[in-house]
Amino acid sequence: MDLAEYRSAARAWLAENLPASDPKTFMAALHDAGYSGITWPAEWGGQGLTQAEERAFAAVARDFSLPTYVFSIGLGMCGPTLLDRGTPAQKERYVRRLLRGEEIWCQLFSEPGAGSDVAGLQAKAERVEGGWLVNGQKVWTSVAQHADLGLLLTRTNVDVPKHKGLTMFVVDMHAPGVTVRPLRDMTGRSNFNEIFFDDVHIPDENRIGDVDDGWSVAVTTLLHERLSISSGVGMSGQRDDPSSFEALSASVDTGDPVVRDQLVELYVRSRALALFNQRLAQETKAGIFPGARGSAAKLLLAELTSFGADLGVSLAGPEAVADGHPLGAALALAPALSLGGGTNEIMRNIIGDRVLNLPPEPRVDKNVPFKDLKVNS
Amino acid sequence: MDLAEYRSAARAWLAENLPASDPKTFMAALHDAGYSGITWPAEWGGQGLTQAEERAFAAVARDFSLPTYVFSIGLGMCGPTLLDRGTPAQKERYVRRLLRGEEIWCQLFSEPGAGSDVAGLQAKAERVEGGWLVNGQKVWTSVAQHADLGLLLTRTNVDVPKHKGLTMFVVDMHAPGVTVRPLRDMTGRSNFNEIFFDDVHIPDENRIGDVDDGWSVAVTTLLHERLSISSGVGMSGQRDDPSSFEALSASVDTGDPVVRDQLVELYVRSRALALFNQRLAQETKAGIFPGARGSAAKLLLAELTSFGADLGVSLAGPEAVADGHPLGAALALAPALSLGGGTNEIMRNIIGDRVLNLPPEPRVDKNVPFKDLKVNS
Amino acid sequence: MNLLLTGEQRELRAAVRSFLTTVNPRDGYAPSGYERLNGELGLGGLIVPEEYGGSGAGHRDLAVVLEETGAALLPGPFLATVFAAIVLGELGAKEQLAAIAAGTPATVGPLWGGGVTESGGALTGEALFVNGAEAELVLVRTPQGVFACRGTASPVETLDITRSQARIRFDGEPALALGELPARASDLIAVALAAEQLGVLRAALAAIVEYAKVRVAFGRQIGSYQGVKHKLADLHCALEQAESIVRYAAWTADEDPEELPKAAALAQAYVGRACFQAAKESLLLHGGIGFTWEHDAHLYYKRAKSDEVLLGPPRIHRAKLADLLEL
Amino acid sequence: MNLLLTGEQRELRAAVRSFLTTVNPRDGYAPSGYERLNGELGLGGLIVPEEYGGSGAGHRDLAVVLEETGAALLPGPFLATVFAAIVLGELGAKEQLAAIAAGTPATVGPLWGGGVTESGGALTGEALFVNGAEAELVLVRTPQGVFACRGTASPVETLDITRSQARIRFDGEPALALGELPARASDLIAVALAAEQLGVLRAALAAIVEYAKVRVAFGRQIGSYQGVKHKLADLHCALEQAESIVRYAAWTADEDPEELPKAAALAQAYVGRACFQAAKESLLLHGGIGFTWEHDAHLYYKRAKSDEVLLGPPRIHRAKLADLLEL
Repeated sequence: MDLAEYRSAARAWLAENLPASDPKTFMAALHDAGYSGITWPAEWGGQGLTQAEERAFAAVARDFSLPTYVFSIGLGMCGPTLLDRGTPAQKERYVRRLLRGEEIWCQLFSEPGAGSDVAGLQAKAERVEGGWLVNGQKVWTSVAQHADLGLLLTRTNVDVPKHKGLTMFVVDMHAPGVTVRPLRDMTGRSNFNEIFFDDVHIPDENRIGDVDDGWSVAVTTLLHERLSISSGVGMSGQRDDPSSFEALSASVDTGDPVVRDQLVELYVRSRALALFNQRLAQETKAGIFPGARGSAAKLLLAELTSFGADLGVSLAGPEAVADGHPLGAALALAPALSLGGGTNEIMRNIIGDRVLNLPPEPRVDKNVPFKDLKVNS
Repeated sequence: MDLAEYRSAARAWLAENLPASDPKTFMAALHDAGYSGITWPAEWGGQGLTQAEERAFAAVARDFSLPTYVFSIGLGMCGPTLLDRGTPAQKERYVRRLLRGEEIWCQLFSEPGAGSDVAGLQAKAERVEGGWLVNGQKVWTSVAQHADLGLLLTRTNVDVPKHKGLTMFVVDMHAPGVTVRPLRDMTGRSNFNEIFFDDVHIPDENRIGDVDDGWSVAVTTLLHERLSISSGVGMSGQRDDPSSFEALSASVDTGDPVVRDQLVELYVRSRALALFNQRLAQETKAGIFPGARGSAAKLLLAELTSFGADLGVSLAGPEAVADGHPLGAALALAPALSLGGGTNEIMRNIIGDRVLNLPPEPRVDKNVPFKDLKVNS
Repeated sequence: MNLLLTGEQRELRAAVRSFLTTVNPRDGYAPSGYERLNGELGLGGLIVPEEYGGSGAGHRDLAVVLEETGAALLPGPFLATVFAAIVLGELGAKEQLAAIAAGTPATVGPLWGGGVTESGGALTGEALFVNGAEAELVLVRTPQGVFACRGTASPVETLDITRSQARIRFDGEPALALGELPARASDLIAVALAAEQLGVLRAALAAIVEYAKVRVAFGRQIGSYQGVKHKLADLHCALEQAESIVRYAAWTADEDPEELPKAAALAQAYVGRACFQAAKESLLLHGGIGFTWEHDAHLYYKRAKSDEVLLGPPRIHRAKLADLLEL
Repeated sequence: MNLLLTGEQRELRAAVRSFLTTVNPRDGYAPSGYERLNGELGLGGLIVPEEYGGSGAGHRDLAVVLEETGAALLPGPFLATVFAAIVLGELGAKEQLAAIAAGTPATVGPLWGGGVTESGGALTGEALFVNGAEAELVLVRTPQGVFACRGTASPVETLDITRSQARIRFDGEPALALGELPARASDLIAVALAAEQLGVLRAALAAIVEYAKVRVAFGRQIGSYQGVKHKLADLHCALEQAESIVRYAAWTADEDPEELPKAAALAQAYVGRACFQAAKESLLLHGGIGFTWEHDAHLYYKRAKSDEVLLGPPRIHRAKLADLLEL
């Protein structure tokens, strides 16, 4: 089957199966039809096809609305991590069910005291009879309220430097001692959760990678996270954004030349980023891996979003901050893009260190045992 | 004599003695009249008066053009350093002649390899029979081509951390082995000099402060430098600046509302800084010492100057970069303000560390013997 | 021209600041707190002339107070009442000024745009009013002048939860004519708002400066990184300039009526922008915690933006400057 | 749409870059160097159709070359000749195109404003021409159309010492009418200039990135400080966007004439500004050495600014965008 046929078959299938009654039922049907895990190994439930098919399906899917949000963490981060670092038994146990939507996954790395500095986390796992006992708190966890399983990074050794005393587990989110609490954010809604672990028991067979080698597993996960963010940035969603150039030039009075000039500025910045993203996509297609350059796209998107929302409210005036006006809502949501997936400062560090190869900061936390390190209380 | 009388006497004297035929003659007359070293101790040739008289004279002098540029380093930095740290013999030898303009001074701290990091300098002074032998290079030295004497900071010990192995001297600029070379800068003119020291002998009686304690002397000098820069910033010179709001709104076509809006931006920034400087001046008058807050005024002036020159050329278009247009010249000179007297980055460090009391950077150069330190070759 | 606070103003500031430490910006309008504010501290009638029961203070004193209420994000109709007092003062409306000095919460609106008209002594239309639901005295701007009139107020959802607004509807209610609004009143309102914005700026910056001293990442306090430190240094520069402008604008309000219009537009053009920038950077540099509902960072961010557009799209202040500068 | 370089374009870039390593931007116009440039590398007639002796290359190829000549700050009439070739190509002026392909240095002007008018086949007036003193073929824009005409050239002092300009005076010299200037020619010139600016941006950034790796302050390389690193990261972001825009604009020049006007205005609006910002930051972050005449930092700074205003005050590109976007 050539790509054109593949595409039209996919389109036909989606047209027939959408809208779906229920996300889990849809996911199972998607897997049965061969569109879940397109590039994943057939051995574990994937389709064993190439990036070409995956891209073709993604392009077609963009015209539909797929109810797959609750599976996105599993598909984008946890699954790829299991494929890279799981044992055969773990892959057997988890991957197919993940692809079929039978189990929903979340990712448990960030803590209140460890944001940009993920490896500074403090949730601890202690060895006990038959496994591990986990205590601590995680935060900024998407879809945790729906999740059956979580990829959990814990501290197992405080006598070594911080990166060297972490261990990764799969945790049953329904286990006793796991509490999920919605976290209300500045938009007034709860887009994320806090998770509390109180003497939660995890069998040792749920460990991913070696004891104290969890950081190398986490790096795999974070790499997949960054790829799944940067591949999406700036490519879509413009139409629904009230602070996009298109929406603003339709909604504000452009009689004033100064207003027109500010809209031109928004246009210029938007086009600049859109074209950069297109170039990155073309490079990826041509086999040139964007790597850390994706961080530039992420940083630019965060800044553009902030700029657009600010400009939109300023142009619209007092009405934009009352009555739940979409521009006010956009302003309240804008910081999310600058904070999630790495702050603007972290992005600039990545670009400086890994794209421009500038010398690193002196590290005060590299060779200090974790117990002696300055951390947040 | 009350201040009003003091002021009118000063005005009368300046009106009578200006324009002057020759800077040195004028300086001697100024001293004879009692207007040189107004707050300096009478014992060493000053007038022993208060800040009030000094400010009164400065206010009057602003309406005249005094030919005192070549004495400015001596009066602003070297003299105050001698008063603070010199021996009675040194004060006797130097201060009165400095105040009378009989000897012109320059300041020799910066080196090609030690700019922001002055204490990283490498020009070395070695003990010899009857004194010291100096070898090395200095740069960014104003008025050196006219100078009789220089305040010279040298390295005398490489086995201790960098701040602890420096010694300060007075050097005879006419001594054998001293070469002054004008340094052409990006404006095409030579506003500064490079100075080469080749086996220059300095008697030990010319040492200011203890051996290896030169950094504490230099700190005194730099404090006086910053005061003399920040007390002047933004207070005058606007009229002659082709990129000032006043000049630009007279010279460019303001028919375009976007141009008007850009001029408004320049006006807003200019007024913001001018009012801040006025507030600092009022505080100083009221006995509140601005301290490190002066660095904010210096940083803002550098950025405003750069903004104005850039805007001016952009508004004027192609003609501004041809035929020695004043706006092009302003653009070429603008970086001087961001580089001289501490770069923008150094100013931000000072504000962060000393005004906001933020924690310092980890210092890798604090406890390392100079000979083991990473320096510029 | 004097840009420094007097000793009395410092005392006033300390008293207000001390009072405001008990305020929680999320609590909404607390009439009992306002009783103390108006009574013991005498802030309600601060700029009302003494002959009408006020303190007869100047706009420099008012600016000192508004900087503090801004920094504390004081909820309730304090600013709205100040705006009303300014309008009434310029109109010389004795009776209403006396009411304000006696503690009556008031408002004036709409602050931007129109919506209400007068005909035959009655008002018709609808518009947004800051604290419109809490105000007992409502001043209405119409093309026919300013009127006092109670309409039907319906609170609206606001981005800034610390400052309520209401849409007030007028269906032919009889209205008391107070006269034409003098241009000076708009300028004084702009200066008063700038003083509040200065307080918001200062508080937002102070919050992140303190946090940067204690929050640790990669083994050291985040304030030790130049990426954070230099941003905070720039915001400090903005704060210094904003304070200078507010002191100057308040001085012109008291002492130099001819310069007031330019100073007022300058204050809105500079301070409004600087305040939002500081609140935004403060929120972002707080990291994830700054994005939570429980943390106050978003309250400053939203107040800053709401203030910036309170009198209309910010470009109007720049356009006014362009006119006044005869560009 | 394709925003990537082809293999051939990479080879072209490598060849040009290798040739340009011998260029010193302070040396001024070196006809012998241009002989090699036009001969061996065939760059003079790059976009001249093959039938007139050129290489018949597209604007994407031209952009690749201009990025390199910009990065090297190549002195002499290369860009001016490209501009002339663009105008002649759009006018279909065969004879002159052949001259350019044969290596004749040319220019077109004035690029902004007027100054020269035609009457009875003769030109009168005066205007600025890029490399006007070196050009043998001078194309003159007048309200009556484009003419070829030699006037009297007097070199003028330029801020950018790597690119000479001359004021050319016409005192009734007879002129050859070439026709009305098509709007497309101005767009193509804007794209070509943006490609040069991309090269200047890239080179200015590369210079400071390299310096930041070796220059030491307070015991460590300055590039390890976030104050420097984060600025360079932002400039890298600008570079990525500028490159994307130039590739796109050059693509529209070759493939999408309808989108060209918008793309050309976008390229000038974004790349011109980004280029000057990068050159300025590069100079400042070099510290004192960047302020010296001997260091090249000021050459980039001055070229960047001169390029930004070469086609007129930069606001004209934004105004054009506003029109094209029907705002």
